[in-house]
Amino acid sequence: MSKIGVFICHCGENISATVDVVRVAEAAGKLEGVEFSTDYKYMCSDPGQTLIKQMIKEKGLTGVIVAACSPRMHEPTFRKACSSAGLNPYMCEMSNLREHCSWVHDKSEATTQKAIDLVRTLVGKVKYNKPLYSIKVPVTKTALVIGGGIAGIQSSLDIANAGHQVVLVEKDPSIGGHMSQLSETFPTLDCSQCILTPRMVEVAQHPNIKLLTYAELEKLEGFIGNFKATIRKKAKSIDEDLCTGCGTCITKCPTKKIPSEFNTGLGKRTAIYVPFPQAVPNKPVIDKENCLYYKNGKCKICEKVCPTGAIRFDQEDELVELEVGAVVVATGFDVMEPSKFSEYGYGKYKDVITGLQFERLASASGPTLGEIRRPSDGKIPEKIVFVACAGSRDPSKGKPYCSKICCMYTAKHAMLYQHKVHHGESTIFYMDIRSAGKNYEEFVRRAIVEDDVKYIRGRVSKVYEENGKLIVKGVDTLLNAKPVEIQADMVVLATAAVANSGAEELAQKMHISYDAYNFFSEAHPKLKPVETNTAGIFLAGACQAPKDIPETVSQASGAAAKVAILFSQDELSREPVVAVVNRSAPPLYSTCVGCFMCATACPYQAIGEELITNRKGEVIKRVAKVNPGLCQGCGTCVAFCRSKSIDIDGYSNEQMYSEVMALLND
Amino acid sequence: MNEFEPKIVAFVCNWCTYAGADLTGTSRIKYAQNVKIIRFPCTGRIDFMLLLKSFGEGADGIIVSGCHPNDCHYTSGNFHARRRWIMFRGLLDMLGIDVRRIQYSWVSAAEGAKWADVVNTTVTAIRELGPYTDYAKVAGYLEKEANV
Amino acid sequence: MKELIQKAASLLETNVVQVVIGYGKGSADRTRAIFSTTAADCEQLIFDSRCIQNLAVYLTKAEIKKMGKPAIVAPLPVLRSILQLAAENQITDDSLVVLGVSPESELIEFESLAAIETYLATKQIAIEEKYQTTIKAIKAMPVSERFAYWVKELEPCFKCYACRAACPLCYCTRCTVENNQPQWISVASHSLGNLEWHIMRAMHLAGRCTDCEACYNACPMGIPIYLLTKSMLQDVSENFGTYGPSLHRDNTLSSFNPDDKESFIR
Amino acid sequence: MQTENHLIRKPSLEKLFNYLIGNGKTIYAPKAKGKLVFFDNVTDFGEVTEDYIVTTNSAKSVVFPRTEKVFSYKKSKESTEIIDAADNTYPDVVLWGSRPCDAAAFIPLNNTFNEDYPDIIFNKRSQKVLVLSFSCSYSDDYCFCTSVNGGPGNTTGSDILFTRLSTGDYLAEVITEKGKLLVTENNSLFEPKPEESKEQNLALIKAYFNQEEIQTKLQNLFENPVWDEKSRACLGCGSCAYVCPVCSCFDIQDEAHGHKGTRLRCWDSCGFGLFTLHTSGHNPRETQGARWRQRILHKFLYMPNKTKVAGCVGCGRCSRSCPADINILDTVTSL
Amino acid sequence: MKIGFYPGCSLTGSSREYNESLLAVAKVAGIELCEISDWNCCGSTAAHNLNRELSVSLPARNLALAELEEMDELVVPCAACYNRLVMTQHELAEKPEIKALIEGKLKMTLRNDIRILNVLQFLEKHIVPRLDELVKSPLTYDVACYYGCLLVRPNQVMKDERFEDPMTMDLIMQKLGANAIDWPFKTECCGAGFSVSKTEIVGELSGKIVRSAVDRGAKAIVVACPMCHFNLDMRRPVIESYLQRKIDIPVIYITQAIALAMGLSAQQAGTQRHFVPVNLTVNR
Repeated sequence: MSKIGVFICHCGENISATVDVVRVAEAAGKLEGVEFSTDYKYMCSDPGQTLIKQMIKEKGLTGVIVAACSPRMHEPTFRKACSSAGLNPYMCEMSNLREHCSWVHDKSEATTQKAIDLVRTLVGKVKYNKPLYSIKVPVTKTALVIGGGIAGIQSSLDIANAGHQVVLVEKDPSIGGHMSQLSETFPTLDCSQCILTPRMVEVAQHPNIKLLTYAELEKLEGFIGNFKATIRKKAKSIDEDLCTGCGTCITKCPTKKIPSEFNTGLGKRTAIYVPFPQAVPNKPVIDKENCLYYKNGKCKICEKVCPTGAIRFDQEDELVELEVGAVVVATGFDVMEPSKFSEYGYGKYKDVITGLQFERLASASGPTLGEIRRPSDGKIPEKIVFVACAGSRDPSKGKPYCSKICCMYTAKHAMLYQHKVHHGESTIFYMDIRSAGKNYEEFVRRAIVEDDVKYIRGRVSKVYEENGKLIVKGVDTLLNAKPVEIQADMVVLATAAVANSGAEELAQKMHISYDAYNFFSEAHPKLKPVETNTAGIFLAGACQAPKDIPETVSQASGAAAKVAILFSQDELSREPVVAVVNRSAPPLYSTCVGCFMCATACPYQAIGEELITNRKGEVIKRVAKVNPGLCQGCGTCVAFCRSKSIDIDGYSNEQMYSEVMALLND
Repeated sequence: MNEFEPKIVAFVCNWCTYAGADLTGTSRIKYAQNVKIIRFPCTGRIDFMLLLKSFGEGADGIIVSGCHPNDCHYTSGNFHARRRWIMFRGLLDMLGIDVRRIQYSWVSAAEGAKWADVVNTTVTAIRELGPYTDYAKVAGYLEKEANV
Repeated sequence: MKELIQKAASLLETNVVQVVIGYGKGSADRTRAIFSTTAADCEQLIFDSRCIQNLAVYLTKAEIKKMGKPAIVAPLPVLRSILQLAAENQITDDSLVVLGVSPESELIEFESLAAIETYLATKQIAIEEKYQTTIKAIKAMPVSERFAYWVKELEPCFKCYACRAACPLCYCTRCTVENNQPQWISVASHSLGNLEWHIMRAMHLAGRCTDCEACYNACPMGIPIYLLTKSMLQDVSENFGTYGPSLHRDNTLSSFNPDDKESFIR
Repeated sequence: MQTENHLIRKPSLEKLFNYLIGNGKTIYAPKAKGKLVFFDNVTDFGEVTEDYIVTTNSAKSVVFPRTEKVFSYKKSKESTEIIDAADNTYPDVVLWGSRPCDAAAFIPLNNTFNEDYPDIIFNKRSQKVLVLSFSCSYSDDYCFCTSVNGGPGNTTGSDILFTRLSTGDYLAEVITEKGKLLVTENNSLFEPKPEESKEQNLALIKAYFNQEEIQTKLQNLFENPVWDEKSRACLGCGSCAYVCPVCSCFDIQDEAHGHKGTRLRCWDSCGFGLFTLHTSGHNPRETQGARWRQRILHKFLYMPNKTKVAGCVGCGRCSRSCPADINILDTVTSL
Repeated sequence: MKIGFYPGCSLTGSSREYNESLLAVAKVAGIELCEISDWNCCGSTAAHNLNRELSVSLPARNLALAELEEMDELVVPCAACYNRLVMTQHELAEKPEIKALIEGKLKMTLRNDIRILNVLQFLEKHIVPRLDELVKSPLTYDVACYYGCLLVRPNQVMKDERFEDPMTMDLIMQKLGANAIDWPFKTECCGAGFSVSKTEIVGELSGKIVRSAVDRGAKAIVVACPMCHFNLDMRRPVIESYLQRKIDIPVIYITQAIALAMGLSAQQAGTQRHFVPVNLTVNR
């Protein structure tokens, strides 16, 4: 017979303001199997937890129900409290009186009655709870870091410096990411590449880091501590061991007019190429789509000129399987393709460019070697208009969210321009200036006051060309809201930061969740900002939401710390919520009849077979068997099993059945 | 006479809809009290027999809700569930068990408002359909069939 | 017929199999399952239109399995059941010899289970029009009336479980209905217990049933339970396309297609 | 009491039926559904069929329903309240159109339910049942009542036995006081006994064996290959037991709904594999052969040993209903 | 399928040529447009600023009439009428309480499922797919397609991806053989709201539109709204006085352009009714 203790929390007034907690406690006390019930102001507080522990000991409770907030919030707290009082933690459950009752209903009899119903329902379940013991699984102390931008670089270095192995996977031929494309960084205006490239080199040389560039995640299976990742190493058509990175092949390649991705199309590259001079690794790859040999079977000049004979035209993609214990996702972001805003003329007028393109124009390593020259004719623009929020904060055509970095980089762009073209004029159309951050507001002020950047509060409606000038039509909402027209030589759109185009697919491969904009979702917006809902997978950088560099680096180090914590243990305790095939029920030691449809239904290949033998060693039965290490506890097999031979601990047939019964019978 | 208050059981998955309903709470969006949630790890875990039992024990309506396709925490539990419900619904329909009384939905952890809407529209719909007397009569065999 | 008897006898004589499951003469004008263990026994084998019992049910019975490797006389419905049993890991190529009987009562020998699948590919399960009409008519009833119809149809059921016993695919050693922790389905044969039992039975056959009608033939009370499985069979083909037992296709309910279509989930 | 014989004309039968209905009786009578005939609750004489050898289901459910409420309960933390079902609300039942074998089955059934202690519910129901049987003019290959001390015109267990005469009218043998009361209440419908003899209007049913001989034989047949052989095709369902007019095994089930619930007794069958399964996993009747043996021994050895009356009335229902064509007569005669 | 037709006041008055050319094009294509009998004012301009209930009731009655006549689609050539009808349909669908109120007032019920098409949608659906066979004498000059404000707004209802820079007319004109120039004034305001009260504003706003079209080499401006046409064509003197220059670029309806391309006469296309003479033989 159960002796359940029911503890009703007021949650300050969060629950007690709409639910008559005293009556709920009274009603709970009358339920069969309930030994003790009470209400208390804050169950999660120290005295609240002490009360539970005390009652477990005093009343000999066999189960505990805390009716308070969502179990997603405090279930671990109360289970731990029970455990410390000697009660198996899985005998403790939480009834969600706050999120599912008091916060969604007004104060009324029906609300209190619902609270009583919810508690009774859970009493029905807890009667059938049984002690469970966490499952120990070994930890593979290698981390997989996906994405070699600043986030991935920082995470990799931190994990590697903690003494653990790292495999860093980057889809492009070089690590570096967006940060390597930037000219200077706000608010210090220090050169982006100057601070980044040493880190890139460190990655390449670190004994604990294995770098796989031009590679992508193909598949991720397994679970925390025991993932199996399959990486597709795209064919580089180069034998990396032989290649010395001398660059002869690049010089001789006849296909020279491919728009350079690194230079956002403002520069050109060859078919065999390194994306930029400081690339890591500094060894070329052949772009098969543009290579003459791959296109029409003739050329092979690079092969002829290569002094080490490193060209491999027959190289194929290679799939590498890795055992890893944790994954850091640092796949970064993309800028919105502004062609959706045809009224801004992007794509139509060469001199309408994105902010990222401007970075390349301003960069010393860029196509203009750092001189601001407009793409159409190479002239130095006398007047530039910057359009902030091009796609951000725009629910009708773009993204409803704020991209967070544009205010700052636009100020930086204008400032860089003013520094380089002293007689130039720069105008910024903006909605609000968001410069929250250390030294950020001062930076913007400097742009306005010292560099004479003109800020116009208003949006741009149209950009069009007339007589060789770009006419920017907009409105100045501060000056009696008059339409303004500015004749500019170049327009820079601060396009929204968006999730990568493959983000959704990648999330599905890893079974992590993502938001409406395809940014990956953190496990908790405040308290678990680097974790995902899948244990062992962490987030770093702008793949989670738009971020600037300092924030990205902090999160990357945070993710690395999480990995290091995970790797500090040899074994992990896993929630024992796993499926089990019965092995005692008659007839013949299990009711399983071995149809193995559970195995086809299992998303984790966690179901194998077991041969039951008699004393003579003869096989008398072939039944399903769940591997508790692989099972993730979804319970699909349980609902599928016709003979009810599989059950799942924590959500067993008896528990769920009893919950339904208790809910509907008062 | 008191207005009919439908009894509605919601079978929801832990990762999406339960979390979505938590968000409804944190967003303080109001909905009707008639729906009570039972938490499952995944829609794949929800046994059709539990739905049947609910009607047998006097439920007037049922909500079954989980992660959107492709968003399942366990990758495919909801796909299995969807097939199961397609078949189950067809069978119930054949048997004259009122399929309008079971509302299936996908509510993600981010769709707090949708959860409130699902609850409210279901409560309204069931209120319009009235108490499930057809099933209750069958379930109340003891009064009727004592002399088989 | 002679061919079948000879083949069966030779299989026993050469000890390829130890028992031949076939049809023999039964009470009055009925036929019944007979289990021949000697060549002489095989003389009693018959096959005609009265042989409607689905013999595949015996392939999973412990008492029959003990007799050794079987050969089984298999007209179309039995062949389908055999294939489904194979798909469910209950039998393998080595575990039996199939003596197929064509609709023209001719012996067909099968090299393997795969050969049965090839043969059956040309003999798709089709719901007869009269049943389609009945199902349509039932579905056209107002929902309350339809429910009342079924409650009345199922009322005579006294839960002898002959439907389950006669079904080759109900080979569980402990049925859900015999599980009392929890008691999923009332043991009692009152309206609710009957309804729940038949819903569960139909659901457990969803995507598996091969439409042999053994359940209906076995029912002493003559309840048209096949209408449920036939209706579900239609649902399977309408919703998921291909239907019928197969060795290489996963079972309907233990598999899925991310693009499965439905109209009722919001 | 001394049997009284009367003549009742065909149209008067309907009047008698309507009289019973008019007096609030619940009538169970043979009713056709498709090709099958069932005992069912009938309120209109037109629904009653005469075209049957025996019905598919037996008549035992009038005293031993397939689901019987024993009591219901309500409990709280402090107390449990039992509401006993064995009250006097059982209906006055008239079993109309039972065959002599059906009526005879009430004797062994009664023996079982009163063997060691009287079953209140069974007895209360029995007291309220009036059995109006009709003799058999036809039989089929499955009938063998004459082998088990019965016959097509046997009066055992009936209150009145009607035998159809060549004229289409009926001989009414009034066997019990209950029957006599009905005749008294409907005096006008009953005429003096007819000339025509009963026997010439009865079906001829061959006696295949002698029940007492079988009883003796079975004492030494516990270990015998015949059980496995004859039950090989058995599918392990319960249809034989459920259509049997004598089988009386039941299972006690509690149906709980929160703090309320009902205790039911439900039919069970020795044919089910799990019937004798122990919690330990051991099953004393492991095989279908052992189950079939139990069924035969129980009916033809254990019951007559204990109560002098066999557990089989030779109606042949089990054989007719068996989906695998296991024939009880076939087994018994092969011993 | 029955295609209904709601002309509205403009098409029976100031822009008869729009009406004529549309019907002529439909006739060539073998499409019957059934005018709603007893249609009433759409309530444009005045009603929705003054009386909300009236502004919904007026179009709702027209929709109800169309439903009574069992029309599946309803073609509304005037952009202002179209806007009112579509907005009403949207409002009725979103707000059941308003629908109930209006139904009560009108003593009519509404299924509210009729598909309302503006001229561009009508052309795209019924004419464009068949242009290849219907175009007999392709147009060979440069044109500027002017959309104005109402055809693409409000975006929440219209759901056009490119409401700031629409392309529908441009694509149709290209199919007719003409070259639709790239110009920035497609959706600029023509000043219709002040067409009567403050014509000098029309002079400035429409002037800039016309000037841009001419300066970019267009030989005609193509429109699909009677108000646009009214301002660009009839208000040409005011425009010219604002621009201080004589401008003779004609303004034609898209339906007229199609009619001409189909080989219909200027008479049939109604181009003789314009204030600015239409003389479109000049090649590019």
